Amino acid sequence: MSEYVIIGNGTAAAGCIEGIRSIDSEGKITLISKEKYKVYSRPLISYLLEGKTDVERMKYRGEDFYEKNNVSFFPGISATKIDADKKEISLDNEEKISYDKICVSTGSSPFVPPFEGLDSVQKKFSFMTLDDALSLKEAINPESRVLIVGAGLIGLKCAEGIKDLVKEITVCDLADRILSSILDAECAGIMQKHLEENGIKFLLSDSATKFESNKAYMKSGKEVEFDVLVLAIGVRANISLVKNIEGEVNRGIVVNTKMETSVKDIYAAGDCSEGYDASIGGNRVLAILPNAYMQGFCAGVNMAGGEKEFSNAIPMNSIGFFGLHVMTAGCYDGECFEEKREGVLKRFFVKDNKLIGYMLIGETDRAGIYTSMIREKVPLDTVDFELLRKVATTFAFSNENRRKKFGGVV
Amino acid sequence: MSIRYIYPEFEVVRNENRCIACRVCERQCANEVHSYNEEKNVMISDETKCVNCQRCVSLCPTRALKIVKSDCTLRENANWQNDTIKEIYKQAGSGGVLLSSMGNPKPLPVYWDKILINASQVTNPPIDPLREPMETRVFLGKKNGEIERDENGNLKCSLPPQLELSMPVMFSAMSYGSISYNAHASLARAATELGILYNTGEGGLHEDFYVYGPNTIVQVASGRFGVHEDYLKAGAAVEIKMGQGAKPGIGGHLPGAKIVGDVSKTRMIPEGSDAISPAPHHDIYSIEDLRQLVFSLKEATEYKKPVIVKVAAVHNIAAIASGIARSGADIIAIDGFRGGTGAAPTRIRDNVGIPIELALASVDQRLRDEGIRNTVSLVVGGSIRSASDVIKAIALGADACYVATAALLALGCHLCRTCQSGKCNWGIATQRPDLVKRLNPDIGSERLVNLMTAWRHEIKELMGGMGINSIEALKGNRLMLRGVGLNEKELEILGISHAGE
Amino acid sequence: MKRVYVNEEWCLGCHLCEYNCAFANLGLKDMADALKGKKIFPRIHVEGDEKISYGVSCRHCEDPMCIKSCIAGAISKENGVVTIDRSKCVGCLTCVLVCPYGALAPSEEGTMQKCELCVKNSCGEPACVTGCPNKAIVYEERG
Amino acid sequence: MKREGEVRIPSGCAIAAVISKDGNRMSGQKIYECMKPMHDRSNGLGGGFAGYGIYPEYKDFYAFHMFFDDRDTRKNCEVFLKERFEIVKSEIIPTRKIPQITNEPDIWRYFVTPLKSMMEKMQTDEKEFVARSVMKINTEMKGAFVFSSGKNMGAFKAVGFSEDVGVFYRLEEYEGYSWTAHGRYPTNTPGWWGGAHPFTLLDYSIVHNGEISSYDANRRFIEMFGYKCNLQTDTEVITYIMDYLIRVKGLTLKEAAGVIAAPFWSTIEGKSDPAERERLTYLRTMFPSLLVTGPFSIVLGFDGGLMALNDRLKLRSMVVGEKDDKVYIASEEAAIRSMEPDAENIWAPTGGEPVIIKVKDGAY
Repeated sequence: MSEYVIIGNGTAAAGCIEGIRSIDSEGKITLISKEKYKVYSRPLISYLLEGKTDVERMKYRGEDFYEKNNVSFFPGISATKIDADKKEISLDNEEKISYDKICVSTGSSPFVPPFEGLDSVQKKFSFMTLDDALSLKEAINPESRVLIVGAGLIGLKCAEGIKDLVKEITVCDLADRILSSILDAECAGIMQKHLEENGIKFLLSDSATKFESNKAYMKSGKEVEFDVLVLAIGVRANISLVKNIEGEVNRGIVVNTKMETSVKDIYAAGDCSEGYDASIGGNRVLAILPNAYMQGFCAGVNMAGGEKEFSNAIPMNSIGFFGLHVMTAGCYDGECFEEKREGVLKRFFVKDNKLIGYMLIGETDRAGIYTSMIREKVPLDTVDFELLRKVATTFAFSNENRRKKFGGVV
Repeated sequence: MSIRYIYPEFEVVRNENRCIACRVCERQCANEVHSYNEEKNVMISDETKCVNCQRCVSLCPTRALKIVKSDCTLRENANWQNDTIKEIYKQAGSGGVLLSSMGNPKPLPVYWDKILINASQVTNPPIDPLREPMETRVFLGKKNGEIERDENGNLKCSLPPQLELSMPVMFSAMSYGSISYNAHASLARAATELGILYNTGEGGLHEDFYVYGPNTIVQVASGRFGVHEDYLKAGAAVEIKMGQGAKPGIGGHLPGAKIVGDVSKTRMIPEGSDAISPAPHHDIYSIEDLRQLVFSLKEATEYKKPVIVKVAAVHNIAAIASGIARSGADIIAIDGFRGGTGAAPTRIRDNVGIPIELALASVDQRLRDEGIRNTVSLVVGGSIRSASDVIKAIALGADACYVATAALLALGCHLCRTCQSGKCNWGIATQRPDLVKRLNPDIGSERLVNLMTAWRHEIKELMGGMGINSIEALKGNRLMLRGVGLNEKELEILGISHAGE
Repeated sequence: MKRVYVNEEWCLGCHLCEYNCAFANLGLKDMADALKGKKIFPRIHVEGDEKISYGVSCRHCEDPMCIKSCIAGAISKENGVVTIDRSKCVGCLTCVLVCPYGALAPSEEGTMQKCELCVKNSCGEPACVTGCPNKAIVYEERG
Repeated sequence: MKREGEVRIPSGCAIAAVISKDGNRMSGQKIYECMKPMHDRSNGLGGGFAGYGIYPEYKDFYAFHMFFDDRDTRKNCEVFLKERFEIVKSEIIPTRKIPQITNEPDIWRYFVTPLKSMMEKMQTDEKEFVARSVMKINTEMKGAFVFSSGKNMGAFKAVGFSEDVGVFYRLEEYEGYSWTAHGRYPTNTPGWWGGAHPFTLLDYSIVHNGEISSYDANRRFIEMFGYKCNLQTDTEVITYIMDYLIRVKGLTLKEAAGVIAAPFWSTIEGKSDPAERERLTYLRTMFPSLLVTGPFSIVLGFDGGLMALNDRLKLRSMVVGEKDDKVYIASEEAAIRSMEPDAENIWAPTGGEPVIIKVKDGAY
C-alpha cells in the first residue's frame, strides 16, 4: 500500500487528494497543514469581509472530505525537511513520517520588502489567509483609514472587501497603473475609474518609503495618514523544502507536465510550483486557483501510478470589483483586434492564425468560449472571428466543430 | 382606405394580461402578422395578413392568443353571402381567377354523415377485438385468375400482382413540391411503419425516399414530371392520374417559385420554371389510349406491379370505371369532389364533380352488374375523415380508402386553405427552408402512425360490433348500413335501406 | 447518462426553451403570472441566425472545467449532473471564464446558475425538452 | 309483414346429420327422432331434412321437389319443365295429415333429365343447365319453388317443428346412406315452407345454424356469377358459394372450406409447411369476398358425403361422434345419443376445421 504525503492544504492539495483517489482508493494519504483549518477557499477571504460568505460556506470541500477520502489530517503542523534518500519527512513537532510519494503544495507567502519604520506600525496586515482576514477584521472600524500598499489583485480585493467597513481606503503602487501584471493601461484606467467611483483612492507611480507609526512617507513626498496598513506588494512561492535538497527551483519549484520535480517521487503543485504555460511555451508560476486544482489533480493521478499530463495551462483571470468584471487570458503579444463600445472594451491577441490572449472589460458573457479557443488552439480561419469579436458564440464555429462540441449528432 | 379595401377576415385577440412578449408568435408567423413594439414592450398585430393557420395560437406559451372571425359584416343576405360578395370585390380588383386550396368547404351533403352502421344484438354475437383476432389486412389487385393445378392436382398459387396493406387506408397523392420534403419524409416513414402505402403525387420521387419504395405508389400524371424507368421500378405500384377530385377536368400548376433545388431536380425541370400539368394526358384522348398507357407501364415494370388509374368522381363515373376496369388496370382510384388540393381555381373546386359516396356506390354496383368487380380493386378518396368513414366506404364496396387531408391535419395543418401562398407556417405546403424545418419527420411520422393506429383500433371496434372479424367480410356488405334523412333516390344509388327498415 | 442535446436541424429559433426554462425554475404555477413584464434568466440560450439556430445549455462534461475552477468549491457533480451550490457562490465569474460552451450565467441575484437538467424543480424531464415544439431539444443517452 | 325473401331474417337453429361410410342405408325415422331432444332450439317455424341415396331406382335423374301455391301455378311450371326436360315421373310427395303441420302447399316431385337440344342451345353443361333452370323457376315463377334438385337425393321441409315435419313427410319410408336435419328458430317471420332448411342446389344441400355477418358481402359477390339470392338466407348464400367454389371453380371441399372459413393470417403465417402457407394465402387473397364471418355451423350434404364446418371462431356449437361405420354430427350431443346411445369419440371440431366424411367409392 502506497504512502502519500501532501504538504500544504490549499486547493492544489484538495486536487491532489481527488487525483490520487481517482486511481487508488486504498493508499494512505497524509496531509500536513500549517494552517489549523480544513481546506477553505483562499480567494474568498475578501468576500468574507464583504459579507458575501462566511467561514462555514468558505469551506472548499464538504465537512467529511477527509473522512470520505480516508486522509490523515495533521493540522497546525509544518514540514521542515525532506530526506529523499530515506524517504522521510521531518515535522516541526519533532516527528518524522515516511513516504512513497510527496506532493509539495506549500503555496506562497507574502513578500514584504524591508520598509524603514515598518516596525513602528501597530496595525499592519498581510491579506493571504483566513487568519489574516479575521485579524484585519478585528482591527478595523467605521472610522478607520486604511492604506493598502500594492494595487494588485490581493490589494484591490482587500479594498473591495473592507470598503463598507471603514472610513477611507488609499491604495498605492509603484506601478503606473492598477493590476499592472494583468491589464494594459487602458483597461486598468477603466477599472481604476470604476474603483474611484466606488470611493477608493489611488496613489500610483508612488510608494511608501518610510513609515512612522500612523503615517507613511511617500516617494513623491506625499504623506498619508492611516490607521491600518495592509501590505499586498507581492508573493513568493514557498520552495524551500525542495530547494534544500537541491531540487530544481527557479521562482517556483520546477515541474514537468506530470508535475514531477527534479527529485524522484516528489511532485509539486499549485502556487509554489513553476509549471508549463502553454501561452508562452515555457515554465512559469501561474498562481491562479484553477491551475492549482488541476496541477494538484494531475500530480495526484501520477503519484498513484496513473498517467496524466497537464500541458494546456494558461494564465487567466476573472476579476470583478463592485460589479465591473474584467476577464483576461493568455498573453498579449501578437496582433491586437479591438472592439470598443460604451462601457465595453475587448481586446483579442492573435498570432499564427490563433487566438493567444484576450482582455475583456464590461462585457464578459461566455468568455469561456474564447478561453477554450486559446487552450485548444483553434485555427481562426475555421471560425467566424469577426462575429466572435462582437459576441462570444459557438455559432461562430464551423458546423462540424459545433456538432462535435454538442454531442455528435447536431 | 379605398374601394379595394376588404376588412380582414380574422381578428387576433391578444390577452394582454397573459402576453409576456416572448415574441414566439412574431418568430413563427411567416405572414408577419405579429411584431414587437420595443418602446412599449408589447406585441402588436397586423390582421390584414392573418390567414388563421393557428400557428401562433398553438405555440403561445401562455395561451394569450386566439384568432376569431371578424364580426365586421356586410348586411345579411341569404343569396349574396359575405364570401360571395368579397369574391366579387376581389375579382373586380384583380380581373383574375380566384385560387384556393384544400377541399370544397361548401355546405353540400356529406353522405357519410347520413349513413349509420349496424351492430350485433342477440341473434349473433359482437366480437371483442381485445380478445379475438380482428383482421384489417387487405390485398389490392385483380382477383379473377383461373384456378390452375399442376400434374399432381395441387393448386398453382400464382396471383396477379397485389398490394398488401395492413389496413384499408393509404396516404393519397401529394407531390413533392406541393408539399415539403419533410412532409414526404413523414408520410413515407409512417407508411412503412404502418405497412401501408403513400403516393408520390406527380412531383417525382426524391432520391432519399427510394428506400421506402415498397411502401410507395409512384404517380404518372399528365405533366410526366420526374417519371423515368428507375422511378417506375422504385414503387410498389404505378398510378396513372387522370383526374383529381378537387379540380376535375383541369391540370395543375406549381409556380416556378416552388421549383427550387431538389424539387426541380426531382421533377426533372429547370429551376424557377412553372410546372404545368396539362388538363388531359396528351397521349390519352380516349379509353383505348388509356389501355395503351396501362400496358406500357406494365411492360416497363415487367408486369410485377399493379397499375392504378385515378379519376375524379364525375357524373358518369360508373361507365368510366367500367371502361377503366376493362383497360387492364388493377386498381381504380376515385377521388370525390371534397378532395383536397394545393391550389385550384375556386369555382372548379367548389362546383365540379360529385360526392364520393354516390360515386363509389354506383361504381361498385355497376362493376358487379357487369360481373367484373373482382377484376379490379376500388380505392376511394376525397375527404375520408375518420375510421367510420372508412368503415362506411368499405361496406359500400371500396377495397381501401385514400386519405390526405386527415394526414395533413395529423402533420399540423389547420386547414387555413392558403397552401397556394407557399408560406405554410406548419412546414407542410411550403419550400421555404426555415418553414420546412418546422415539420420534424420524427414527430410527423409518429403522429401519422398514431392517427392510423387509432383508426385501426376504431375500425376493429366497429367491425367487432358488427360481428365481423375480417375486413373482407365487410367489403360491399351494404346490409350493415342504413341511411337517415335520405330520399328514395339517394338510398337507391347508395344501395342501402333507410334506418328502421 | 441522459443529457440534453439539441438538433440544429429542427431548431426553429422560437426561443420557447428559454421561457420554459425560466418559468420552470421559478416554481410558479402560471407562466403569464411568472414572467409577465419580467426579464428572464434562462439556463439555456438560443444561438444562431435566421437560418440556423440551436439552444445551448450545460453539457455536464466528463471533466468539467467549471468544477475545477470554482474558487468557492461551489460546483460539484452529483449523479452525473453538474450542479451549483448557490449559497457558496460569490459570483466571481471564474466559471464563465472557463466554460467552453458559455453555459453559465449569473442569475437575477448575481450568483451563478446553469442547467441542472431540472432535477431540482418539479418538471421531471427538462422543461426545455418537453416544451420544444419540434423535438429539436431531446433528452437522451448518446454514446 | 314481408315474406321471406323480401326481407332478411336472422335465425338460430338446430342441426343434425348422420352418414354411413360403408354406404349402408338408414331409415329416415332416426333422423327426425333425434331432433326431439333439441326441440328448444327451434320454434316451430321451420324444419327439414335431406336424404342421400333415397332414390336408387331413379338415380340417373334429377329429382325436383317442388312447392306450388295452386294448381295453375303447377300447370304453368310443368309447361316450362317440359320445354327443357324429359319428365320420367311426376307425383305428389306422400305426406301424412297431422295437426301440427297445416297450410301445406301442393308438394310434388319430378324425376327429370335435361333435353340435350336445349343444353346445346344454351351452350351449357348439364349441371349448369339444371342450376339455371332451377334459378329461373325460383326467381321468375311466382308461387312455384324448387326446393330440391339433385340426383338420388331429396330435401323435405315444412313450417313446423322438425320432428313433426319428419312424420309429415313419412321419412320412415325412405332409406338413405346419409341424412341431414334442421330445426329452425327464425326471430321474426310468418314462416314460409320454402324458407325452411335444408337449402339445396343440385345435389348440394346445406343445413345451417347461425347468423353470418358477412352476408351481404357474400351475396353481392356471388350474385355476379348468375346466382340469385331470393330467400336472403345464410343457407342459400352458403349453398351458392359452395356450388361456385366446388362445381364452377373446381376447388376441393377442403380448399372451399379454406375460403369460407379461411384461417386467420396469424394462423397462416404460423404454418410450418411453406406450401400450405402459400395455398392458404392464395385462397384468401383470391376469394376475399367469400370469407364467411359471424357464427355458423353447417353441414353440407353432397353426392357421396358430408362436410361439417364451423365458423373460424366457433361461435356455434357442433359436435361429432362415431360408431362403427357411422358418423354423427349435431348441434348437441343429446341428438347424437338419441341416434346412437353408444356413440364414441365425441369431439367438437375447432373453428374453421372442416370435417369431411365420404362414403367408400362404389358403396352407394
